[in-house]
Amino acid sequence: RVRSDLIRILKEGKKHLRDGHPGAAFVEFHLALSTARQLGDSVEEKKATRGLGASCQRQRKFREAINYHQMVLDKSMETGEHSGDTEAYGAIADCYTELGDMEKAAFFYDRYISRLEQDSDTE
Amino acid sequence: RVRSDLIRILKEGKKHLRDGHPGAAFVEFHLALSTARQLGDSVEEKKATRGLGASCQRQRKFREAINYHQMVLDKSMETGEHSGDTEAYGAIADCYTELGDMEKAAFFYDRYISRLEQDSDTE
Amino acid sequence: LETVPTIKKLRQKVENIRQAELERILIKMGDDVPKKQKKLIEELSKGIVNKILHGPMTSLRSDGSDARTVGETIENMYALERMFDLSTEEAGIGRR
Amino acid sequence: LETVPTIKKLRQKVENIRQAELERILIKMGDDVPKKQKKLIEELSKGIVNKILHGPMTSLRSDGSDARTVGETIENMYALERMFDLSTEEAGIGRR
Repeated sequence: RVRSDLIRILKEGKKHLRDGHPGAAFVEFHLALSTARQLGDSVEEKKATRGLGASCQRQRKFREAINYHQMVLDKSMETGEHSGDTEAYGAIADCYTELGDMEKAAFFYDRYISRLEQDSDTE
Repeated sequence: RVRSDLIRILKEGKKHLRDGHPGAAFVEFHLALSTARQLGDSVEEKKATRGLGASCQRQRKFREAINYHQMVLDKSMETGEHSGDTEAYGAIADCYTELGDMEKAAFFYDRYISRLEQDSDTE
Repeated sequence: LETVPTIKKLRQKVENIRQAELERILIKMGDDVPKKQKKLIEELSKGIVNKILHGPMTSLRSDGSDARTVGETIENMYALERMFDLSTEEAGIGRR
Repeated sequence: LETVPTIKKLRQKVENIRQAELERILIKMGDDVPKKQKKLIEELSKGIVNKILHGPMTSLRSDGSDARTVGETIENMYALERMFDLSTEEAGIGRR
């Protein structure tokens, strides 16, 4: 598989999410994740992981979603490239809010807010 | 003069405004206005007029500024093409606020606000 | 902590606006936009939204950490809920 | 009518953010962006900002016209001034 496949699969996943098919989106993002790993592309890997998180959230699988969003943050730590972190913090906080854990939600929202004024959180 | 000149002059004007030279900006926008009229380009004519209004505002010539911003609205009425109207309403209201005429400011802000949700107010 | 759900709803509301506007403009642009540019356009939309949100979001998260009172934070919350119609807002994620 | 100056300041504040972000991204894009695209990118930035502003702006202009009380409008004003630091804000026009 090549990079253009990966881009196409990610696009498919997003389209499914938009159309309200999180289950189908999950399948695409899963394929995108393994493709990105094969290609060694950590930025696209984070996008795929974030897509998995979003797919889980839409299915109200919040614990699973938190795990995926946390994987984005872990990857950023590993690579030192922090694109997507703001959104990951926000999404994790959203999940904790849904789970009724307001303490943890507040903790992650604070991280999210502290990054809002930073210049880039490109997708 | 041709259209590319006009674009260049408008750009100069904006640059002067940004750099805090409203007097120099006024001169450029004035030239742009007559150029746009020669070319019969009403959209660029409105941009030049708006530039004149902004230049006056920065010099705290609010009455003059209102006249220019009103000319933008008049042009829109004449042509039926309403780009720039939202901004013109807002700017007129800003001027009245500066002049202490809160009644008129409120009147124009209401028009401004009612246009905020519309799709396009391209410059 | 009472303000936490409001943060979520405000984030959602503004994200929906951002996505709708972004999509509208990308359609207008057509298919000939290079990927690098699309990325920058998306970055622009996030930059604007995040910088606008910073103030309101901070105003919802200031219990104890500074001089601002809890009462003020709650007032900010009510005001934001009124302004953005957040009480009637569905708490869906990313749906439009 | 007490809220009128706040409308002006909020407009200004958000316009400054919009312009700064727009400029930053156009510089990143370089000179090879066609004029038509630049126009659409500008339209995107205005579209996002205007749609976000609609709620707060409306909440500052509702004296008498609907059930919302004057008191609520004033509370909205104070909240917005806190959130966006509008009282300390210079009332300059388009300056950064």
